[in-house]
Amino acid sequence: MKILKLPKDKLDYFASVVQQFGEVHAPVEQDGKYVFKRLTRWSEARLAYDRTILPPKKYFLPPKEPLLVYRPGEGYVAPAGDVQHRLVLFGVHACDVYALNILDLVFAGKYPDPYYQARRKNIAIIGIDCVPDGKCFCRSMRADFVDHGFDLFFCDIGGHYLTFVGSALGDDMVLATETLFETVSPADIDEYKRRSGAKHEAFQLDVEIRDLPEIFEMEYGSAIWDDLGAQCLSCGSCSAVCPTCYCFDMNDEAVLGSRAGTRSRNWDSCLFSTHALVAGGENFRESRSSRIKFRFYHKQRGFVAEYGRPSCVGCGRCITACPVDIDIVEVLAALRETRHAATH
Amino acid sequence: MSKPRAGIFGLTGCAGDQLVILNCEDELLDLVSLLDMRDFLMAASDNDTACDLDIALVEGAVFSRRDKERLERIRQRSAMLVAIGSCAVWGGVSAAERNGGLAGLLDETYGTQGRDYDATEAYALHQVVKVDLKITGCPIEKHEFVAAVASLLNGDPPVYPQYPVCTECKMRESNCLLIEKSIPCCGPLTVAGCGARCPALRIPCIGCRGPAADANAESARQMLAAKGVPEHDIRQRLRTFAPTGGSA
Amino acid sequence: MTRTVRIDHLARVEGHGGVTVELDGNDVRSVRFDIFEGARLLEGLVKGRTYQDVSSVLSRICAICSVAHAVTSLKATESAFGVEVSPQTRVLRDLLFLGESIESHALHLFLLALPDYLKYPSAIAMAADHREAVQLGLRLKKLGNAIQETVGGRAVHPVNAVPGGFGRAPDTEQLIELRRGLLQAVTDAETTIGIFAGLPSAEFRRTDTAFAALRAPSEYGYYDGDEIEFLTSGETAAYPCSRYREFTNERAVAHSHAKHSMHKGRPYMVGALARLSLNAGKLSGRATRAVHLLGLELPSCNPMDNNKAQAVELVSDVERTLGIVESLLDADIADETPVPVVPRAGTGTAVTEAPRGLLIHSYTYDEEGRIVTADVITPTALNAASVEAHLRAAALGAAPDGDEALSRAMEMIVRAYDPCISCSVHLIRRA
Amino acid sequence: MLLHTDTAPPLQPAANPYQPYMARIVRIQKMLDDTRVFTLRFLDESMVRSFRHRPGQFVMLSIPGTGEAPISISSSPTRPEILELCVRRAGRMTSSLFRLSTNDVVGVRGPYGNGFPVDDIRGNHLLLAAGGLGMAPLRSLLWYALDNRHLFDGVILMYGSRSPADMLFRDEMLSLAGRDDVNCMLTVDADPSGAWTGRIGHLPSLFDHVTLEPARTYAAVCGPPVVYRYVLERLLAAGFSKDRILMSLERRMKCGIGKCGHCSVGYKYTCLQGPIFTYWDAINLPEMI
Ligand SMILES: Cc1cc2nc3c(=O)[nH]c(=O)nc-3n(C[C@H](O)[C@H](O)[C@H](O)COP(=O)(O)OP(=O)(O)OC[C@H]3O[C@@H](n4cnc5c(N)ncnc54)[C@H](O)[C@@H]3O)c2cc1C
Ligand code: SF4
Ligand code: SF4
Ligand code: SF4
Repeated sequence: MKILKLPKDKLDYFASVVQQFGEVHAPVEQDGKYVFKRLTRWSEARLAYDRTILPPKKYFLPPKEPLLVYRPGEGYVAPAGDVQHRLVLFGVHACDVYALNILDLVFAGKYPDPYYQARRKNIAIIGIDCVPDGKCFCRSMRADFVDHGFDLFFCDIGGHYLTFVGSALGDDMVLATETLFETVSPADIDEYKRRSGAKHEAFQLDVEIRDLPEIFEMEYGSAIWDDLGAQCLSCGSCSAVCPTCYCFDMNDEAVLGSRAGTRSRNWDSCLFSTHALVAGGENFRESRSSRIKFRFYHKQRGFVAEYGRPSCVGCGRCITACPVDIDIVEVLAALRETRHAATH
Repeated sequence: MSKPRAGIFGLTGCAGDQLVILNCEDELLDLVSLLDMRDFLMAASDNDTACDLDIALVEGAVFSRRDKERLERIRQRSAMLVAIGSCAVWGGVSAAERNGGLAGLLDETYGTQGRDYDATEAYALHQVVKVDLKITGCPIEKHEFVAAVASLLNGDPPVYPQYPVCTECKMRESNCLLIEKSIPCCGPLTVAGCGARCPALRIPCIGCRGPAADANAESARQMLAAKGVPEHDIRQRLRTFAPTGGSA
Repeated sequence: MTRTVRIDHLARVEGHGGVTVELDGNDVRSVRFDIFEGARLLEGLVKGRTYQDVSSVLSRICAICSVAHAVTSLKATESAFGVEVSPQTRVLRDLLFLGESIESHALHLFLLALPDYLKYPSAIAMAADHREAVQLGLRLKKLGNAIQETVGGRAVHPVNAVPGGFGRAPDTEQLIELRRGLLQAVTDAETTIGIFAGLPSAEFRRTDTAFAALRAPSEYGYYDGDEIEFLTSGETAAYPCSRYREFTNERAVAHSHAKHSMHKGRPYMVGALARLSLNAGKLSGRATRAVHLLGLELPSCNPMDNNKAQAVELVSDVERTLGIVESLLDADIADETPVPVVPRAGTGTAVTEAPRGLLIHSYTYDEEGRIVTADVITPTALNAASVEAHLRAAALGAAPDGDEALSRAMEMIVRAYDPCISCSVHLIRRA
Repeated sequence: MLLHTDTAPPLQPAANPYQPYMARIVRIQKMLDDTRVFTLRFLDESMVRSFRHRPGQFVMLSIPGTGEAPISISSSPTRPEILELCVRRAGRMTSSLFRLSTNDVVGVRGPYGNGFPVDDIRGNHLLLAAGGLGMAPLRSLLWYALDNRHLFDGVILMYGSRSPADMLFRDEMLSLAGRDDVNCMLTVDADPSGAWTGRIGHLPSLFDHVTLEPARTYAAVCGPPVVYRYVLERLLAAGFSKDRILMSLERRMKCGIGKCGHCSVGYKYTCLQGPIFTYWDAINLPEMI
């Protein structure tokens, strides 16, 4: 991988050059929290942020998105839409890039999703490293570092950002700024290693994911799920903010006075009582406890079977977004806990 | 296909849902050309008050014998009866805490004369007649109303979200008032469809659309109590717009 | 020979009301403006509720005046707690009232009243021949709604106005968007004057009329002010709103859920015509020209002139709104949060001008900020006695022309008052 | 340096798996009061020729302006050019479909799902056990087997319905009774009409009348939950290995292509790894049955 470094005081200039590659969006502050937003000025960007309310998922799988337009005589046609719109997301954390790599698995496969794919092509990602806080456990989920899925990735090494060039587009960005980037010295590499080690030590949360799938199978009937079901409000916040939750619903809305209409997809959640409901009223996950169990099960067990790793990246968003303090780290710890005296 | 015969009626309420219909300025002329509007007292004076109707849209709740009789009459003449607005769907604001205390409230308000007034306990429409479709909201949302008419003209019931406001609040990426500021917000219990308008304005959801499917009121109550909201206020808040919600 | 002419259920008005006229030959025995809206008892129901919930519950008294109810309620609550809101909040509240006034007047003039003059049963029927006029009305209405949405967060039952201010002030982009609509509305309002100036006049027998309106501090406004001014046969009188009971004198009457108000034993009219009659001097040049174009002589004892008065207010409202939007844009609107509200025991009374006239909210709170008593007096309730006086006069005039003409006269007069019947259902404990 | 512009071509319909192709309803046959068979033919002749499916697969059927839902293909791939869908009126989309007439157009995309593992079944006996509407997905396999009769050893059809009037494709089924290349066993729970000359009794009772060779047989089962319960019992008692029992399962579905998450059970997607599962899969997936 091509690795360079950028003097920190040149970041502003670099950002101004990057505009030619698309509309720049970055975290900005909103009443004490952060959101990815279109910048009107570079000074609005907050690159030292904890986590955004919504992950970058919102750009690739928008909460509500028209998929097809139907007109009598013409059939179903994809709307002109904005999938080709070029954006640059500036300041994406490693876990969020990792989460996109996970979504890539889902939206590729036998039936690649053209809307997602087009956006993935047209939205550039400039990653940035971060300092874990009390809700982060990406280290445990092996998502504290990413080696692909971005165009550029910046790591703070004091006076410079060590810059990983992850794509041809990223290389173009570097080349467009000509002399800004410098070559990396052995001292820079040492500094990177020191900081990376310090970051590794800085995590306050730890989850052991070894044999979690097996534990999930064994604890399928655990009373934990009943307790969680009694607590959970089925509000859907956790899945909305989760960078790897992708369930969606598809609905048609007719144009007044016509059969013409728009078929759109909207975020859905496995926590909703309608998620597994079928015609005639049968509901495969009627109880709230079966639904919250499913969310955890699918992330930590089902996804592993399907794609070889859990779909959680440890970003901590669901912990911050749950009104009744349901905490994935605590749930996983409780599942692992031994509660019975040894029999022999 | 002949145009469906339609009527729009108001029982006791604030007329907000009928006003929302009149507020569909961009669609109004289309709406009235697609429907054969036979009976719409708030907007027309040449109403046919007897004809059979394909669709009756009824706003307001039942608060008097007169309301009850009108509603029953509307039901008789209509193939499909649509409850519009939280009063019609849930009883609405004026139904809260009314039942049981009616005599006292009347006395207090009108003095002894109040006893002669035609006032009854409050009922949501479905408690009196069969309701075919419910469009909730205080008032209803324009886009949900227009979508309902568009669907019904094609013979389909409209599809509305059943999940709570929190999900729409997240879709808008608003800050969470409940979590960040401990402000009692009814978002987790209230059915979405409003686009989480209030939290986007930094104002807590007051539940004007009534409960979401499978709302977990007990857990919400415990959560609010833990944040120090007095039980009395929690109870009132959660029941402001949907006093019939729990039992119906 | 005695007979009864009855309009069972008034059409094209908000809420449920009727008119009953008892005649003996051409002599009018009695005239009753009946209100049979179901009793909603909202003032009773807010008892014990915290101040945070009061405005949103009481705005549900009436959708068409929901801004007026919501904001007047806040004004009363803030007055009880001694809360001073920011100047920007006052301006935004004014704007919110203007939006409601534009929406309400456009709705009434084009969709409810105009069909009367042009002899159509509804605006729907009228649209077939007068599509442009209906579209113009809808455009103005939509603008009024856009203002309410921008400032209040929603057109019906605003959500953004809260104790102490607004949840979130509109941003510059929203204001620029409003300005675009307002520039079109200036022309539309002028056209409205043309339309109403060209209508056949509607004349019924008159009766000497008294008026009451909010004394606005300087401009022709609906929100600011604490005094109520009366104009009775050329004489004026003013009262601070805290003394509103002296002229509300509510009496429950058997045929109606609304109560009747008198000032010194006389009914009085509130609403657009009353405001113009008392505040004509505060109108802008453009609005004053509209008064002349419409041939409106002020004060006017013809209740039908209330329609013209609303048309004048449309001109004035659009102009004032544009002025406010521009000044907010010039001054860079601030992202304010509401001023802190600390409850205390006490009473607060507020008065404002709803589109249909004076609106009074008065509350007593306990020290925790819970309602002890709430009293809401609405324009349609204030107008009820005046409506009956005008109906009686017109009935006397129209009786010889037959029952149909009489009914039509009754309907047109009631409609000219633009009554809002759900509003008028006023329920209060009399001390 | 590369130029990045906004001029990339719009999404190509062919590359869009959400894109339904329009098809005409060429025939509607009433089966039961709430069940009809819709015969569809694509408007586009190249689609007519290129559309190929396996028995047990399904399509996503769109009613313009209303919505979309998964429906099994009831016709056999051996009888191409048309698609037969046997649909029960259950909710919004299906009710809308029932209001359509011949010549109306609908949208179809697919085929989706794994279908029956016909290559594995080849050379074995095939037992089809259908209850009620369960005939809809099995009919495709039935005709596939009959039209490729040489590929299979014995073919046994067991079909049970509530009454003779509730039997789907009744004439077709009765006509099979006379054939000697298939053991067609039909039964009804009851016969209010009195005109039924065949067996009366529940579907599982048919097992009393056959000798099976479990080690060389694949059983394909489809029907309401009771059918699964008792038929599975019989099959296991007969000594069927759990991976020789095939069943078609239903889950809520929105996309049909493994994206929307609704049909996920445990760690499988009904639309991709299903809807045909072995009984072994089924008991190993939580919530599956
Ligand atoms: C693989 C598969 C094959 C099927 N084959 C047939 C068939 O051959 N004939 C037949 O009549 N029915 C079949 N069904 C069931 C059929 O899909 C439902 O009856 C249908 O979705 C009901 O849609 P609706 O809009 O009428 O009902 P509503 O209750 O209004 O459902 C709304 C939406 O929810 C989803 N949904 C609801 N019920 C189901 C369900 N049971 N399965 C999947 N999605 C559902 C759909 O997206 C549907 O559009 C099959 C289902 C699956 C999964
Ligand atoms: S499950 Fe929670 S911690 Fe894991 S990726 Fe999703 S939001 Fe982040
Ligand atoms: S955020 Fe919490 S309460 Fe809401 S659905 Fe998720 S787990 Fe349940
Ligand atoms: S602010 Fe209210 S609606 Fe929004 S997420 Fe929080 S609790 Fe839910």
